[in-house]
Amino acid sequence: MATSTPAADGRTGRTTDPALRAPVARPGSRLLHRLVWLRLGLLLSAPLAWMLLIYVVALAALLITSLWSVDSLSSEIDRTWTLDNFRTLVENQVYRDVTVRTIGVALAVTVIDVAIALPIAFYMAKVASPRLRRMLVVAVLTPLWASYLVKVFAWRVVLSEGGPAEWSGLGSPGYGLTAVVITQAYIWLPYVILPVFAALERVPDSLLEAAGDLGANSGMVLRSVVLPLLVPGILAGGIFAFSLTMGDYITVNIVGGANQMLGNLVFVNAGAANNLPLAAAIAMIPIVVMVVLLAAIRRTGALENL
Amino acid sequence: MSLPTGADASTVATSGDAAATAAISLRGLRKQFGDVAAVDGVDLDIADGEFFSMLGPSGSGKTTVLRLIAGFETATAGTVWLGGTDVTRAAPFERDVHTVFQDYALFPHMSVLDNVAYGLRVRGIGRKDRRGRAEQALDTVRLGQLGGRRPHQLSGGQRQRVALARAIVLEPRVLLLDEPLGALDLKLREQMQVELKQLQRDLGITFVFVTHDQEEALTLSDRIAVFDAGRIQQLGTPREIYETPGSAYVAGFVGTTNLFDAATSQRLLGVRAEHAVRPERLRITPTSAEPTTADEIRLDAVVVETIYLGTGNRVHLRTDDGLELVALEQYTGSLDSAAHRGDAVTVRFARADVVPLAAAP
Amino acid sequence: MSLPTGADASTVATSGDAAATAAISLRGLRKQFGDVAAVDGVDLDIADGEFFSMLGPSGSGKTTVLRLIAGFETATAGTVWLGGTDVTRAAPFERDVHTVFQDYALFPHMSVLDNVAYGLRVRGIGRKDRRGRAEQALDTVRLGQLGGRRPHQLSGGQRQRVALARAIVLEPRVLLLDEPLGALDLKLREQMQVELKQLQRDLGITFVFVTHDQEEALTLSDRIAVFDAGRIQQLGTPREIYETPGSAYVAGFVGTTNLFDAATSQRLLGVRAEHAVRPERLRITPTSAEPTTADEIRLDAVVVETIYLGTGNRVHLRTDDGLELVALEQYTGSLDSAAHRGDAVTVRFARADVVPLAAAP
Amino acid sequence: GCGSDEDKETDAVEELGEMEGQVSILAWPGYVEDGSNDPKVDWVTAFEKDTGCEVTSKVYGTSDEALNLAKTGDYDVIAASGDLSLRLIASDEAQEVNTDLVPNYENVFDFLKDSEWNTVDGVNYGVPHGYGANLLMYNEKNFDSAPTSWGAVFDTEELERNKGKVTAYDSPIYIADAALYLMKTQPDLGIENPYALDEEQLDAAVALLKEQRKYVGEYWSDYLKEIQAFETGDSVVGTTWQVIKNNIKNADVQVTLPTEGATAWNDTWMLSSQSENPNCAYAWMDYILTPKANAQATEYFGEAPNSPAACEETADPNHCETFHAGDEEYAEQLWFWRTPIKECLDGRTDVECTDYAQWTQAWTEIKG
Amino acid sequence: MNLSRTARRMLAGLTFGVLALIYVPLLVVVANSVNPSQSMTWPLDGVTFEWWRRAADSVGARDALVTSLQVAAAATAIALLLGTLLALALQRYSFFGKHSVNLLVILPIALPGVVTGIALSNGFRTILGVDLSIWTIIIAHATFCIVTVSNNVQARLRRMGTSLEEASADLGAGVLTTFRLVTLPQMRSALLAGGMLAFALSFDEIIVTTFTAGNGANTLPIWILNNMFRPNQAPVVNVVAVVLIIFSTIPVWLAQRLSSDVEAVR
Ligand SMILES: Nc1ncnc2c1ncn2[C@@H]1O[C@H](COP(=O)(O)OP(=O)(O)OP(=O)(O)O)[C@@H](O)[C@H]1O
Ligand SMILES: Nc1ncnc2c1ncn2[C@@H]1O[C@H](COP(=O)(O)OP(=O)(O)OP(=O)(O)O)[C@@H](O)[C@H]1O
Ligand SMILES: NCCCCNCCCN
Ligand SMILES: [Mg+2]
Ligand SMILES: [Mg+2]
Repeated sequence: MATSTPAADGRTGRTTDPALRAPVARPGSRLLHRLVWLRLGLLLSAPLAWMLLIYVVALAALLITSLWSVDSLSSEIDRTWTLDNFRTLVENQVYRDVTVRTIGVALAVTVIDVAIALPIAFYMAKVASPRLRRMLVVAVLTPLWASYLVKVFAWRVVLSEGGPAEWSGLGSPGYGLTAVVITQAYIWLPYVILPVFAALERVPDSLLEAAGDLGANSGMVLRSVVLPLLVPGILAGGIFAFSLTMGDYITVNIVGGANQMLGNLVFVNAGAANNLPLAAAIAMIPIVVMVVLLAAIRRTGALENL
Repeated sequence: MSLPTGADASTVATSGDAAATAAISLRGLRKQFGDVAAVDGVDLDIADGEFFSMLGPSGSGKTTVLRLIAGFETATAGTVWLGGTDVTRAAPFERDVHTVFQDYALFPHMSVLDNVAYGLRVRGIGRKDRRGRAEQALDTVRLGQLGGRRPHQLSGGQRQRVALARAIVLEPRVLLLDEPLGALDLKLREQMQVELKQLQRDLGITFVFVTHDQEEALTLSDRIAVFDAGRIQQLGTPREIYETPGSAYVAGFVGTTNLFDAATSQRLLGVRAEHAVRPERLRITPTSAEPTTADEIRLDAVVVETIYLGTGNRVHLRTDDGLELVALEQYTGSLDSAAHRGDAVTVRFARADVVPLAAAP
Repeated sequence: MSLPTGADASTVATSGDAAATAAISLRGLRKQFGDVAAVDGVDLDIADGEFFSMLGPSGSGKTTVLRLIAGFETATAGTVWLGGTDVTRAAPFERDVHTVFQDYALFPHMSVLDNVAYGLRVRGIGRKDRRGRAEQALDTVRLGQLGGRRPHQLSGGQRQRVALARAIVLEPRVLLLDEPLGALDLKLREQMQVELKQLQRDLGITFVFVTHDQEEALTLSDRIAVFDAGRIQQLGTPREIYETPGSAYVAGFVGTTNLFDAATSQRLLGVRAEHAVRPERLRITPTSAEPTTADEIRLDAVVVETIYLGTGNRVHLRTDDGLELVALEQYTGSLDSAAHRGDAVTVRFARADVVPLAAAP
Repeated sequence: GCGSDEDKETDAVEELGEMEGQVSILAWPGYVEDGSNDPKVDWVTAFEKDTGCEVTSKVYGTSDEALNLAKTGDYDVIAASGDLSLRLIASDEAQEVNTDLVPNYENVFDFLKDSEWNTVDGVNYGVPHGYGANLLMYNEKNFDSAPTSWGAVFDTEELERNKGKVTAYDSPIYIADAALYLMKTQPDLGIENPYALDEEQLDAAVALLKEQRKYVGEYWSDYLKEIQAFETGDSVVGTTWQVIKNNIKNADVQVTLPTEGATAWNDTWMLSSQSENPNCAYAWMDYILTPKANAQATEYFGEAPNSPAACEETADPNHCETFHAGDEEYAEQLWFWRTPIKECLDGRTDVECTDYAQWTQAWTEIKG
Repeated sequence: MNLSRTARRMLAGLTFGVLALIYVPLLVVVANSVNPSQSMTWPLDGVTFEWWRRAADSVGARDALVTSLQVAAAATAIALLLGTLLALALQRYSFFGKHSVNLLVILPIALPGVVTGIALSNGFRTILGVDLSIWTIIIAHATFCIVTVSNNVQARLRRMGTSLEEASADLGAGVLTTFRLVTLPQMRSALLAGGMLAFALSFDEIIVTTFTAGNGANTLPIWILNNMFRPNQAPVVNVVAVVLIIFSTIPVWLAQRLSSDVEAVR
């Protein structure tokens, strides 16, 4: 059987422009190409060094500081190991109360924001025309630029006695935890809408159509198809609202009436009372809450949507 | 619509009666997207149990017609009848048709079984009952074992079958399939074609099948509608479409063809109108091997290229007066082609095999 | 590698000499991904100017071989020679081969012209010079006017030609094409096949072409390697592959075939070994229409299904002793198939048309 | 005394040298205005022109925050209220000030000189700025007759009718206000000085405040919040500063110095022990004591100036009268903020007093 | 999706209703910027442009704005650089500890600002021994902004796949040339989106800034905070906020347009 040899009819003599044959890449490129670990090292070293040297070290130092105490008169840190700060946290009812209150407020804010963000994001991503969608995104993003403090003070005005809320006939809850929840929900809403919107944009229309085609009405489509697919986006937005609320101490000062939250305790002890060790110990509460939450959520893939 | 061919009869034969009895009837259906008339006046009756294909190039409106039938789009004008009921304004979930989407649209967060059971679930059928039926549907598409997997753990062909199972579990009278085989590779595609056809016949479901693969359409369908620019160009059985194309457009789109323009036809046939002849009707013989009969046309030509196809050879020819022809040499007992690159040959074909085309619309 | 067929000779004929002169030589090439041996010992010489195709099912390692040649993957074992140089460890940008990707991988942020000029630009060729050459390359693929467009403004076929122009502007000696036609619809695909073949012949470039479409491979190639599970199952010209398949696997993969297992062969031919016969070699006649000759095998069968193909009919048959057969009725002057569903017929084929297969590896 | 250790003793500078060309100041908002917030409010530019010392300044919201900032050593001069000054001294953040090098010190009201909150063991650590009292503010409409006692915010009966509309200063130092009330109303507790509370006394004050907490609508620490709350009626009674009252347009809001007296603050300009620009720092301390500058700064902030001469310079001729500047009789009823420390400030040696850290902890618990 | 007309109407109503509510507090701010009362009370006492005049003269506000822009720009630049490097490493390579690194970059944004604030402030001063300054603000902000860039770029790289980069190498481009000519342009809209978010986060951050700002480093939020504690300044703050809202629509709109243009080209 003939092993076919393709015709070599003069083609082999083809000449090509030497400029095209010359090696193009510089030796550095060649080295980079060959050494994968070198490339990875170059990419990873700067960001990793930044995070480790600046952030991890700082957090570790904070943890260590929480095991120290402060000398009351000189206000100097006394570097002998002690669990006193944690004992204080455990023994005093007030820390438990504040922790529960803070988590409660953060949860309420998260739930409200998600509940509001879902239909809005849905309207933006799946109902509005592309042009309207773009305008809505701008409308949602713009309030981010009115300073946080100004917005909180505006809420103080809105909720004041005889203020716009009462004036409009809706009534005002007055200053207190409800006001904190409303204000914080307001402030972080855009940060929740955005990831939910992004997640919705990634859900192909055909899935919704398929569900309708199979006999599901709109409510069922939302419940059985849209919502499960949005979980990562919802979690991403939820983490944002939750953690930002949990760390806030300014809103509660302005509209929170006589209440205090964990952020206030950390702030007062670190910034004011100059008891950094106690502040560090209190800070461990939100750190533990967040780390547990993040670890639980990591598997859902939500962390990539922040 | 003014196609003079016999095949056209079925396009025009649309009475109120037909709408009442056909599985699907479309009347004066139009869909406008801004300036574009995606569907531009379609009248069509599809009979119960028919395997009906819509064939046409990209953008010709096939998907839009399907979406109008399924209820994902609202018609700009015209009506859609399903089993004798006007459903033009009904929501998708109110229509007794189901769609197999080109991208399958399987729910990624559900197992295969849950995907298949979805339609039963939204109908409020109990967990156990729907499980049983879903498993049975999966068996039908020979995926009985894979119910526990997630869609992303399946191959393209398997996904396609899940999409099918998800639709047939609801025992619809009509199934709409939008290029369901488009994403598969050739070998798998051929297998799936056979399975689809079998399924359709076994279940007795009306299939409305969208494809732009003419071979697929010819192989599978009871009838074919060839679309162009939002209109049906020709409607007929595969054979009618292939052998008596109503226009140059259809002749060119379905299968390979040798087209003769009016001038050439005048010269060869003495008729000043477009004609076409299929490559397999051309025979290649040594120059002037036989005398010409009155029934036969004979042209001297040179072989430009001979391409081995396995089942035969495709021979590209150029006649002495510059006409380009393609002939299909089929296996007829001998392995070797008579035509080698550069050979001078004679091409012959029966006058009867040359079909007249309507003037292009 | 121990295929006993003649075609196999070329697989084995790998001397150091061949490696020095061939456009591409692969020796003992292996690529392991975790547990999977994607390429499992491939030896291959591809001559200068050859149109070489790699054919095989999904996951058989075709792409991986191509990527090993291009340098996107590093071989686990074995060597890659290009034009006599060992490039096994060289970076892609150091290799004088270029790739046309299945998804074309055109740079979406550059105009068509800039895409084509890209390789010249990174070689430091001046703006004017590269513009000229890029335009020339675009002319070659008949896209001269579209240089200013962005890739997303092109149709699939046009994109494919841009990808081609982008590679050929660098005047490579070898072009690697990974299913370049896979994303096109059938009609366009047929057109592009012809263009590719012409271009390859005109430029005299070695093409290494990956496809899983057997028809495409048969049509275009000088030689074909049929892959399975990371190995070359058979290597040969289209005709060798089609007409003397080395194994049941190859026979089944390339074209449709009727396979006889050892027992059946024993019964029909008196030889206890696998055999195959192509559907177009089967003839269908009315029952016992003619007497049997010694050279012919004759089986009584029932027609299960007749499928109209345009150029002929595919007839599925079941013999009285349960053997399933496919016959291809080609156009031979008459339009109508002799075989109708349910007919009792006789199937005949020449003993010479039944080819023995090697035992499956 | 409350002591810096002997070995850490700081000696004041004997004479001044060259100006360094810059000085960094840490102060309450409104103390160091250079016109950047309001071009009409500017006394820094003149100083810079006179001395060539360029001023950078940072403001703080509470004394405690200031302590933290002072410790960074970034500041040459610090304006410290009485609850901060002793802590700065104790932690060696402040150094002795040689008042001879501050010519304008002469002008200062005598009763403000060498006060307990800036002079320790006879060593002076700073010069006074202005002062003010923590007064009782109320909305007439909510009272049958004008309240005259802190009972308005501590007596349960009184509190009951303004439930949810009571306000108080948001700082541990507010415990002293409760202690002052107890000092007058419950002599059995033996409180002699509201800043010197033993544990029992602190507990009593805390109990009183916890009771008050039930009626408090909100605590305040910045003007704006309290002004707004009294304007709108969200708050109707509580502690205040005179300046806040002055800014309230609502005519029903009145202010009084209750019969029990009141806590008060007097701020001291202190010199950082880490100062790198002592000459400019001295120059600043002298400058801010000039009648003109002191008048501008104290009037802008809303407190009493520190000298009769400054009272001559105020834009509002009634400013000193309104703020009772130089009114010694009035000043006698004031308990100026001091830092509570373990060593009782009232001279008791038989018990240990509660320190600021304990007050802080207690304040956290009071707010709950 | 195929929703009933009523459902569409309800969704639209809800969306526009909430959006309207979102703008109510902002209207209050606008109203108060012309309210003669200096304590932001309701209803308005009248109309005055005194505060606008004063704001126009406020060097402090202008300086703070400049500082904020500088801080946000620098923090964003650092975040863009580090976030991109990180995204490339995480998306294009597999290595030990990859998931921990991923979690690590999320922490600064997920932990409450007050925690991040005291940790960094303490870290800067006691461990690194650096004085707080504008640079410490920038570093702190960059730390919690890295993740917004990194996540956006990772998502883009994931969608982009490797074929464009391979095509570039195939055509002869070296590693860096490929990055410059192909990868970077492809990431443009992702960088824009991530950068915008980073900029916004930094520009409005107050808590972390409070703890990490050095003497003289006044960002706009800090200036606003301080001025809320000054007599007579609150209305000027409102003016500044109104101006911010008005001017912010320009970059927001531009970014929207730009990224969707890029998106269309993809
Ligand atoms: N939602 C839409 N908005 C605007 N134009 C549309 C829309 N859907 C389809 N079209 C246009 O209508 C025409 C018909 O589109 P359709 O999708 O029905 O074609 P098709 O025959 O299915 O093509 P393909 O083979 O590419 O799927 C096209 O010109 C298309 O651009
Ligand atoms: N990067 C990779 N990591 C792990 N496994 C891989 C990788 N690339 C390919 N493989 C595996 O190697 C085998 C060969 O893959 P390859 O892509 O070469 O097949 P192919 O013949 O090109 O298939 P197709 O026709 O589907 O393109 C497959 O089993 C595939 O799953
Ligand atoms: N609008 C202010 C946004 C503040 C976000 N801060 C995030 C920091 C969390 N550590
Ligand atoms: Mg379509
Ligand atoms: Mg492949």
